[in-house]
Amino acid sequence: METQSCVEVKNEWGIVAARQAGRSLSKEIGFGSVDQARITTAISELARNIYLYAKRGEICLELVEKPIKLGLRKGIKIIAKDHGPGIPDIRQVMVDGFTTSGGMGAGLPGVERLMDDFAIDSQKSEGTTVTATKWLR
Amino acid sequence: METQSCVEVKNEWGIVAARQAGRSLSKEIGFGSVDQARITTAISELARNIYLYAKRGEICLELVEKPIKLGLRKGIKIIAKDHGPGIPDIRQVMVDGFTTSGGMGAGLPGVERLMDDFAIDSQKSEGTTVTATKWLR
Amino acid sequence: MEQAVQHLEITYKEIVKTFLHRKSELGLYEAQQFSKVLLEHQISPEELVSVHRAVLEELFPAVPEEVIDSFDLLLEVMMGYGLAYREHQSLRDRQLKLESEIDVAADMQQTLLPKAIPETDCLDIGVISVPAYKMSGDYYHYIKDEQGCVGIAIADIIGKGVPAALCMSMIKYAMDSLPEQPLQPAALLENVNRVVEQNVHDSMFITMMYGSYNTINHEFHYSGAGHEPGFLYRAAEDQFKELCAKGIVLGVSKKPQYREYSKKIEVGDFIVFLSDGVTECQVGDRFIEREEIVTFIRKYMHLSAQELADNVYRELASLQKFTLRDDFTLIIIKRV
Amino acid sequence: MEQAVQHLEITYKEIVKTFLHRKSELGLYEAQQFSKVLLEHQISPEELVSVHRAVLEELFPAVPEEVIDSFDLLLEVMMGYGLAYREHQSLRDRQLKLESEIDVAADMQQTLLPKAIPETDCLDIGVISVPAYKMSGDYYHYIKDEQGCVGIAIADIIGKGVPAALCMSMIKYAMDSLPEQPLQPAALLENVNRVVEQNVHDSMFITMMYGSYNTINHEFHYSGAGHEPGFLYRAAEDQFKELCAKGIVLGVSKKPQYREYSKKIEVGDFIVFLSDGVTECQVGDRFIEREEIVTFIRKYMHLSAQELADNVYRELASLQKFTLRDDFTLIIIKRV
Ligand SMILES: [Mn+2]
Ligand SMILES: [Mn+2]
Ligand SMILES: [Mn+2]
Ligand SMILES: [Mn+2]
Repeated sequence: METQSCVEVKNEWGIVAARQAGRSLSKEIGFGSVDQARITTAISELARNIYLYAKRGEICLELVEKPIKLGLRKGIKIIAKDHGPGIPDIRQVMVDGFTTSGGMGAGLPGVERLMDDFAIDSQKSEGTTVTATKWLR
Repeated sequence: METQSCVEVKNEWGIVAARQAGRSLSKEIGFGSVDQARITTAISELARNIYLYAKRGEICLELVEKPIKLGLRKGIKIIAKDHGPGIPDIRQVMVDGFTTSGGMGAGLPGVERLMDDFAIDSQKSEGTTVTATKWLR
Repeated sequence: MEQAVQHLEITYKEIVKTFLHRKSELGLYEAQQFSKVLLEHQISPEELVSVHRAVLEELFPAVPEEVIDSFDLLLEVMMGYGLAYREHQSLRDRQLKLESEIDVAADMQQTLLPKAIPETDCLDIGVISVPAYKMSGDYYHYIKDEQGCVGIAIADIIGKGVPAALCMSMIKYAMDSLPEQPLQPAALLENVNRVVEQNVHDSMFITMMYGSYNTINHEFHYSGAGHEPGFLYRAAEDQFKELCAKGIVLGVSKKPQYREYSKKIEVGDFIVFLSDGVTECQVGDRFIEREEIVTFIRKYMHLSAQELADNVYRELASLQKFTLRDDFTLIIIKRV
Repeated sequence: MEQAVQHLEITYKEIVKTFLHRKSELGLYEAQQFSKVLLEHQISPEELVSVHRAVLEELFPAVPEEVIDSFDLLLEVMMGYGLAYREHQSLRDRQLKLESEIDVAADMQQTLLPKAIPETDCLDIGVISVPAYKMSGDYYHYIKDEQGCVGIAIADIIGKGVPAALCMSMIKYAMDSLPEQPLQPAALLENVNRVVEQNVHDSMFITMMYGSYNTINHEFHYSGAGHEPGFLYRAAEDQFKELCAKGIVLGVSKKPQYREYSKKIEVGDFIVFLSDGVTECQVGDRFIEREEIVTFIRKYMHLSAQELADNVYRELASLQKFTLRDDFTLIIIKRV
């Protein structure tokens, strides 16, 4: 739970480093190769969003657990934080965002679809924090 | 032009035979493997439509040509004919048909998207004729 | 889900084995059917790539590692399509919801149109009104008063779809709020213009034609607000005349003056009101001419007014392959 | 297109070569970026499979023929996704068109709402009305007459989206066609009911509340038609009271009788009108309680009526993560 590791994102190398960290951790946790690719894609989209629109920020990854009927379920939590311009209309982005439409936050609906839990908090000119979790099945 | 060949469709063997004929002819005409697969898929959808909703009918294939700036352009024309119940509302099928929605004519918008030219003529309780052509590029 | 994928892997392995053994079209047909099963189970395409790799590894243990590794890359590229596929599913859900909303609204809209054709001894009236899409921006209405006059209104909102439909409902309420006593065509248009001018968005314009048929002296008075001209068929001369009525479209001017025209209608004559969706029918690259409409009307004019309208619609719709580009309204008023 | 594919094949081959050489995350990142390029060029996924096969054949000429042949099968299965992908493109075009239609209609709908709050010496009025989606089924209106009365109407069409919006426009025209002289709340609802009853689809119901504030004697008369109760804040007791008005919803009964209630309003008191979108706010698995709304109102009631309304909306919207399940309308009428 305390094993949060963060990667700074300020250029494309940061994106690749965040992807690498995500792929390793998800493999460690026990995700299959398709889910590893999905988690990595989600991280990639979030990191690219930071790089393109906030210039810099960080991606933190965490092994998380929640109790289920028999024991614990493991998962991976991605936290993407920046102090960029913020997303003016979250409703708009989440409803109208198309994979290929481009623009700030365009990848967010895709991230939501790839992960199990998704939350976003954005304040104008204070930045954006996206939290997304995928649980091991 | 006169080389129309027809395959009777009254069971799944007929569907396979129509596909086979379409793949051979499209290969002969010079289509690449992806286009061959597309043409075959279109034939398959049309043949399945006949088999499922009209019980029997036929798929005819033709090498066609049209003049272009420099010489002739070759193409393949598929004619799917049946004397089944007909499609009550063509507009409905063509606009609302989703690939996976099932039902009579559900595959038709897909066929239209796979081919270059597409026409449909259906009269209630007289049957349906679909004509679709793909041109070699 | 995991189980479903495992099960699919076994099925796919069998399909691959059979296909590689015989290389027959049957195997490819099975593959296509399998593809439908995948879509039904909403399996993403990246999942398919992963299954394909696993099957290859099992069937060909000797395959170079690099070939197997290349699937990591294919899978990664396929993720983009996987996202598009997921987006497709949610878009479809949203679209289905929106479409069913529009279905209900279109249904409501139908209730705004008159339910019955006014009955008189001397008139045979037929009407057909078909929206280009589900909701219509065309409107028509009948008013029958105690003085033996039958009023016929046709209106076309410039624009289509939902906004036009919203606007069309306003015309209906504008007509409903008219004073109780019958109005002459010009006065009626002036009244409706006032409501439209006050309530309608600046980007919306409405054309309208209103005629009042006096069933006692068989005079037909009419006025128009920028609307597509109709036709008047003269039985004595066996000729079609244009039924023009000049006037500014509704909603533009605060106090427009509409001119009133009148014609004496004889037995066997008939009046045609239409919206520009009838005349601006596109066939291939060209628009149909008004003369061609007349040809179609002539072809069916021996029939009742309703049959005449229905048949002209059928002909024009079929010419356009049942894809109307504009809302289509055709009203036939025959003196019998 | 052919050229584009050839060009992509070269790019893809480079990506594959680099990746297989180094097996690094960078290669996979490049693959993802490449996937975006493919989508931009609207390349179908079956095309990608074919390119992958061609690249493998080139890079590994020794690969068993059967492995290469297996791609025929993968391509065939991918065709299903190819179809879904094409469908997605056309669905998206249609969706964009539909959405832009609805944007225009929503814009038109905004013009149906009052542009300004009536100005009086003794009242501070604030309002916020936000549709759950683009078009609203909530309606509000003010009427100020010469006798110093300010009328405030709030209505909610049961249902949402396009049909509700169509219906909402009718309420607007019904209000417009009211007689010129001011009506008492009960008589006004009876009048509006008549229009609704005649024009509205059987599946539509409308709830409404109407109150008339007399700015001379500070009496507030109100009647309700099945509408969500409001609140009355009493400054003297520092307490919120329910503002209930019993009555049948509009459009059900031909001749309903509405009861009229009245309250004397003191300085510092305020009236809250709302639609059930305010109270039926869902947070996680539970609905928010009316008491919680009161808590929010209390938190901001030292502010102006408009700021009070805006802040309560912001709090409730944020609780629901900006996804409203119903249209939201809140009106605050403060005696100052
Ligand atoms: Mn129109
Ligand atoms: Mn028109
Ligand atoms: Mn409502
Ligand atoms: Mn409501």
